[in-house]
Amino acid sequence: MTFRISPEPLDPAALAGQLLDLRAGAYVEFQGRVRNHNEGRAVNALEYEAYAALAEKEGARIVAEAAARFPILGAACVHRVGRLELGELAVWVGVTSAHRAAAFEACRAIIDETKARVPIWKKEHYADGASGWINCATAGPAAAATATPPAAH
Amino acid sequence: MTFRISPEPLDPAALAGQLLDLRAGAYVEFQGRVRNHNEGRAVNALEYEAYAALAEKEGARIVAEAAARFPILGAACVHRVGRLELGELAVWVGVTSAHRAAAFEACRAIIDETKARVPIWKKEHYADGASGWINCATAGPAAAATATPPAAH
Amino acid sequence: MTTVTLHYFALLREQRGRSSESLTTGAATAGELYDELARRHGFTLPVTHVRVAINGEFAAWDTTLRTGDELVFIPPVAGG
Amino acid sequence: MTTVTLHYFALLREQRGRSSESLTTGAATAGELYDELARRHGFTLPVTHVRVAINGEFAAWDTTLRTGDELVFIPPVAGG
Repeated sequence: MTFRISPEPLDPAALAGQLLDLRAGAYVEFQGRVRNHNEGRAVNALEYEAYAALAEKEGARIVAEAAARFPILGAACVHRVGRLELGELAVWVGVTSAHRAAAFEACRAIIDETKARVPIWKKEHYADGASGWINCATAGPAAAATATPPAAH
Repeated sequence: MTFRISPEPLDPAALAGQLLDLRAGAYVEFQGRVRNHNEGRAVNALEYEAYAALAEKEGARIVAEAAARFPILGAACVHRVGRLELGELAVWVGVTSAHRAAAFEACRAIIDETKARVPIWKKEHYADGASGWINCATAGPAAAATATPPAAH
Repeated sequence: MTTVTLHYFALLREQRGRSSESLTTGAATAGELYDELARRHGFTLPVTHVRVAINGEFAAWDTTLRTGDELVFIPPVAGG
Repeated sequence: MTTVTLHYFALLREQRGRSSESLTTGAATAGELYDELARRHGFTLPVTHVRVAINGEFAAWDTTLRTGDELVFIPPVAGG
């Protein structure tokens, strides 16, 4: 039951291997990768930044909550920080359980709570040269960088 | 969008690699592995047998149904046949999508439907030397082999 | 009389003692053929627990048999 | 007056122009300190969109500041 922030690229096969358990009939994995678009804009790269000490503390709580709520055998989550190129792995969650329902539900809960609660921030770099911190648009001057452009016409 | 029966061991990293897609922000994977117990009995090994031609036809329909029902980008399922030892990978499902909800739901639907509809059979070999085809217990003489033993006392 | 080919899997393969056979039967439908073979070979699965595939597709038990048909009786599945 | 250490992340780090600083303030609570710094540095995030951590744990905005506290203002998170 672990949660970790990693400045190094993630290796999903090695991460999954750490959860192998002969009692486990089911393994569910989630990968969040850098996709080439967001809300209609072409994305070139992402930058993730974390308040690592608190992120690992809050992440460990999230994994422990999932283990208390669902009958799982093991669970882990690792979130990458730094600059990521298109297609790179940003976050990985793996869960093992005897039966599949618990692994699916716990994996989903861990990624949902991680996105909602863990102090990690994402800056998108767009193909048009602009960039912006996601969820940080306001009515102030910083809003311009993250606003969705009007429909093409 | 594929479904395949494989007499060869499955390589999850290679299978996942075939689904990489720069449009995909989310990837969800399910692995079903041979666990060391079932309904209280110690299991030594499993044997899977498939009516391969119809299994691949029905499996392809299941994957296509998931693609019609959920906004996913790619999906694949491979089921192993033959004798499997403890911990070996019996079934693998991978799904990519732009956003995570669709990948989770489609992955779950594919494994649920595969277990319910695809003509594949499983024989468990128990530590006590007995063996039995799962779901084939009846009131007839074959029942003895698959019946759950009474609680230990 | 019609002559059909049968393939057996899993428990039915073991109870029949072989993987396939060709046979000539007076059974008019797939369901009648299962009943005939269940009696002859002591199949323990009631017909309500079994499905049938004819020529590579799931079919209804009341499908009329035709010479050359390939039949598979499908015990309860248990993939995954 | 209390002397506290601040660490900045993401948008607030960019708007402040640095990652951390030590400062002496007359603000009595974490919330008063955010208001003071928002005015001084032009932070665009309203306090309702920000959380605060004190000494490595999430804390309430009305927490009284004490000399030696380490504060982090937490912009809306966006992991995954």
